[in-house]
Amino acid sequence: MKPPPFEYYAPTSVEEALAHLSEHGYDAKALAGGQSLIPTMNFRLAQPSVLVDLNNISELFFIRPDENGGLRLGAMTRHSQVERSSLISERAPLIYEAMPKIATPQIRSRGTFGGSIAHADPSAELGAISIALGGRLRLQNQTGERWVPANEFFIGMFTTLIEPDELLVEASFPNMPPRTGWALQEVARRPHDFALVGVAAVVTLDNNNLCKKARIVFLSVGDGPVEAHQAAEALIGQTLTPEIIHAAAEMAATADIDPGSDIHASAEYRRSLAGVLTRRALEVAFKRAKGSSKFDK
Amino acid sequence: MRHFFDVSVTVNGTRYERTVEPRLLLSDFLRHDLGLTGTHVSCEHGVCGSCTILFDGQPVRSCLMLAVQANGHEILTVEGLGTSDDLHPLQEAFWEAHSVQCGFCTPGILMTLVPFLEENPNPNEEEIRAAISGNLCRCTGYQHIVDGVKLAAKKMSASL
Amino acid sequence: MTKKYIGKRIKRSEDPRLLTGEALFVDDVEIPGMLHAAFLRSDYAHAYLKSIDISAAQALEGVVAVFTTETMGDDWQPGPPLVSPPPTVEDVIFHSRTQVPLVKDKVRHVGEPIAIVIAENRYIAEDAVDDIVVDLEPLDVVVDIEKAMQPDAPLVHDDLDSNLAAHIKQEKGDYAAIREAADLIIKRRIVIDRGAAAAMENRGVVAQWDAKSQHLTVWDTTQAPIPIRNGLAARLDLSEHQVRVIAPFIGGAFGPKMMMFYPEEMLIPWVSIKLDRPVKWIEDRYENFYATTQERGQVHDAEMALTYDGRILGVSDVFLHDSGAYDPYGLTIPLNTQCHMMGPYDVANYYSESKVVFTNKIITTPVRGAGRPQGIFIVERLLDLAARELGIDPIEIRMRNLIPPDAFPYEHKIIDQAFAPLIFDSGNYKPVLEKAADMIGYDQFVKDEQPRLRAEGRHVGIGIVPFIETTGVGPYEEPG
Amino acid sequence: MATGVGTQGQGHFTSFAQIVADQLGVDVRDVILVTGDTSEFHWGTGTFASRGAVVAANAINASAKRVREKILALASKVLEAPEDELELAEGVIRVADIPRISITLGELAILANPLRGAVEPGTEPGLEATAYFGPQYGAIAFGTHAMILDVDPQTMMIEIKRYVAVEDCGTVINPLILEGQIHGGVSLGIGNSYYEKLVFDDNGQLLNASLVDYLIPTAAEVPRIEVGHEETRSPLNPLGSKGVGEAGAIPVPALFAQALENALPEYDLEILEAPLSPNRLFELLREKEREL
Repeated sequence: MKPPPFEYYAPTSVEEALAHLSEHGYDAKALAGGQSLIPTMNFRLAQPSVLVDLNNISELFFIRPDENGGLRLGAMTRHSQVERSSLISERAPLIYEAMPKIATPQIRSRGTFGGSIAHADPSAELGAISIALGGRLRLQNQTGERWVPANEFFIGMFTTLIEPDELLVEASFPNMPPRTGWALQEVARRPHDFALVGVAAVVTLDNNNLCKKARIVFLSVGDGPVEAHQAAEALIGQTLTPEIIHAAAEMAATADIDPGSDIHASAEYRRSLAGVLTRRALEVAFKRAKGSSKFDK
Repeated sequence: MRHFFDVSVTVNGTRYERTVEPRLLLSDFLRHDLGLTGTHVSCEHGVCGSCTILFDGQPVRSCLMLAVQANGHEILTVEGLGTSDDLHPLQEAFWEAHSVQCGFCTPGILMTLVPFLEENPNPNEEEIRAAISGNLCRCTGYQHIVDGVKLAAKKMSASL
Repeated sequence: MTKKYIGKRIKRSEDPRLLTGEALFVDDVEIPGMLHAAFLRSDYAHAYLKSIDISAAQALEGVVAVFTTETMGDDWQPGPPLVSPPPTVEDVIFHSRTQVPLVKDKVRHVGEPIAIVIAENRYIAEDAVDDIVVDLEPLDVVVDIEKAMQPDAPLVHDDLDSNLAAHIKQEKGDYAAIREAADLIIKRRIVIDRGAAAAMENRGVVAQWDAKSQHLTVWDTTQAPIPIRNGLAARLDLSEHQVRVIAPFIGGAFGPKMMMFYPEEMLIPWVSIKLDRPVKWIEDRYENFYATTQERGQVHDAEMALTYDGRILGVSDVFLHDSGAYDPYGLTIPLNTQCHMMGPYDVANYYSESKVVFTNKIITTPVRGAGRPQGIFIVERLLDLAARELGIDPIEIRMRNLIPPDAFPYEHKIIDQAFAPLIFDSGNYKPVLEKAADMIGYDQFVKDEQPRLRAEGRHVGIGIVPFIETTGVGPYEEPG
Repeated sequence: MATGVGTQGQGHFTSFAQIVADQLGVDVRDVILVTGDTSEFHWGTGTFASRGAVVAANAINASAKRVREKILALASKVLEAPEDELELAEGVIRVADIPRISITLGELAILANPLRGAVEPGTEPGLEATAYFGPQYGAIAFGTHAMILDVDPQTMMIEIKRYVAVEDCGTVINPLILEGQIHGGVSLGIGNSYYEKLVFDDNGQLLNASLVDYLIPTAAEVPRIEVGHEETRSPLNPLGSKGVGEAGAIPVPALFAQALENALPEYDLEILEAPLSPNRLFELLREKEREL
């Protein structure tokens, strides 16, 4: 289990990194934390001929507040920084809550926020959460940059909108409106395993406790993060009674997703879990939205 | 065609300069190029935790890093923690609590716990179990390891 | 003798070295000029080997040698059987088919080694493995042990009439007769699946041949250094004094490191002599899943005959045991299963029939438990179902059947894994069962806690299982 | 001390040393064991079937006893006192009633050196002995394990809340090491009950050949294990010991099945397989729901 040979570059700026990517195109792979790429190379399942190591690019490591009460994270920010950040716990508690569920402490020391998103593993929490929070992602190449909403970023299994000459450099998350609640529910065999099913839910209530906005995003039930649009729509304008929540959860599990089977869980079991977890996530999110004074103005 | 890189790295306080192929894993570099065989290798896909070292003070899987990435950085391995004549308090506690059976996973567990105990000097059982949940042990069932960590926490806070 | 130490909680003398990384494990052995090995392993479970082209691998910079069955010449021989069949039981069928160093004509499981590459380092050796071109003609595959026994199943070993590797019957009393007299028969099909030992340290071998002194030193992650030395000496045509086998600190074993000879265990010393260079092979985790032995796969048709008051009259069981592609370890596992299927109970009538089956899977040999968990699973499951049927408390039905303390030594009239009679030497079972029930707070849990938690919507359950372990088995013949 | 068995974490360096230290009256840390090196010992099979504490330990006990006999015989001559008046403790042989008449084991060992004319017909040089032990048949250990678990029938997730293991493996040499053996065995047993299954497809391909997909229990899954002891000596060997190496793993799948059925009485489940994954539990519960 030793990686095959490759050419190696360790640029110290984004500009330099983009030059290497542009030169080598599809032959090159950007090396972020390496916690998914290196094992894949050790198994020789991935054999990139060029590695562009981003770990020396200091401009990609940051967690910053933005002026609108939101957040900006540099793509190379390590999970271990995120999980210890008070700014994250304050402005993006859903991300904060998810961190201990992401792999193991040692992986989190090295793994990066942007790396996880760009890798686009359908079982990864951060992709689903980025969509649930309405995040945006900044992609850069030698000629310029573009901002992509997280819900448009993922296009398939391990596949995103990132072009071979592009780099994901930053993620940004908007301010969470008042009366917003959040939850992440997962079932995993062991705490740090990829979840059999996971779901992130974010709901916002109006002053009459009616649901104004809802977003429900699954992991591990498709080729990427899967948004439960119909279930979310069914909540709008409703009082979130147990019956309404239950119905929405059922809709999410039956109409919004089409999970697959693997050695750990059949499609039927995944569907069942999706229903249970959506219900639980919505209950928690609803309770938090009602009770949250923290974000009230 | 193989190309090579010069690497200068400080391990356990000693500076080493070597020339490496970029694909050389940090775990292999430590074990075979530097002869620091206390860091063990078991899965090489980042699950078992045997190869855990401290990289600039952070616990990392050395099998998921390239040696070339260590250039200019500081590493601590189990050899830098204590010697059999002068054990680190955590090693002492592991000895007393019978936290070791075959001892293969032990160095990785120790290196995971050193920064953990610095951050959480008085952890409870659940926190300890979460802290080592990225380290597989096939011999102990973990209980005596957890006991060792509790004992170490007690010893270390008493010595402050 | 004063008992100053025996029975005391003495901390371990070996720990300081293990805690500091000073202890020597096989992969820590470094010898100047040492070469490294990697294997080309089959991607197919069952296939004819048509041809191998090693030219590109040989041409790779840093590659020293590539060996195949063909290049091994007369040195290619199947491994010796580790344990022979029991001589004392009548009508035993046993077809000994032992593993081979490298595939000759036919691949029999995924991961079986086809070629060995020796290179400057493991990285290059793995590159060269990728450069070997091998032509395999896939065959129908035998995976499921029940299907393996069907008349039209493909054959793992073409020279046999079926995939039956072994067949052994053991009997005590007269189960068929007592079955007629029983108040209750519990009959079920019970399946136990395969698992891995997965010691944290994978296997490894380092061999150093010293041509001047005509002496071979081998560091091996083995549980059995002396038999390995003897076997190597025999195979390599050396005297036992010319071979030194060292099993240094071993990073967990749990059974599979007792298996011998693994192909690699024979090949690495052979290559070291051939090339007159030290050679190291360290199994990686991926290989560990494909090349290190596994255990537990069995399918049982089991039944228990009881009286209305829950007394076991007899146990009968016919089971298939998955041997994998070869059967070097003989009948050890199925014999252990047979010896544990009556548990700690006073069972007068017993019928057990075991069929060992070849499949296109990795070889099975004992993994911690070694057939025992299967036996206990059978008897305890049947007893639980009987208790439910009869409305008897799970502890009570067990108490009624335990071998009483005055019955020891208690002879079962069957043989154990060492072919010695299965005799329970001593025991006082009731206090142990009572202590366990007491420590877990059985009565209190069932009376108070469980109803309270159930009322809260929680689903909590309690279990209690007594068991025996046959240990310290007796005189063993050396293999080979 | 040299033995033919190998060692893989069972603590032989210590438990075997305890036996020798007691026989020879020396500090346990002064007893150095060599295992697994064929240049040090020539006969033996290996470490398996829980043989260490039974077969090897009794061979070691027997050889230490013979060395003790040699020590006392030679010391009796040197100290000019009958053997039954000698005491052996802390590495020194003393005449019981006259403690100042003594000799250290080291000094005595030098006197046993054949180069110094210590050898008389019928005696052997040195203070060493080799012994072998082969029991006629195996010793049968006994135990009972108990568990309480909590299952969520909506997600099929199971948590073991309490675990008790009571063992009777005859004479206990080192309870600390014994407990460690049980903990480790139970941990594997939990794997065999709920986590660890090698999955092969119809082509004989292993579908979970990595530690990502083959699930070994971590510290978060293995509960605290409360260990109790009873002691019924084995009559088959002088130490009275029985093995315990595999014990921990043996009852767990059966125990797990019983506790799980007990937790879900409304389903009237029959668990007839091990391991049982949550996916399989889901299927079993669905089947029962359809039946009901």
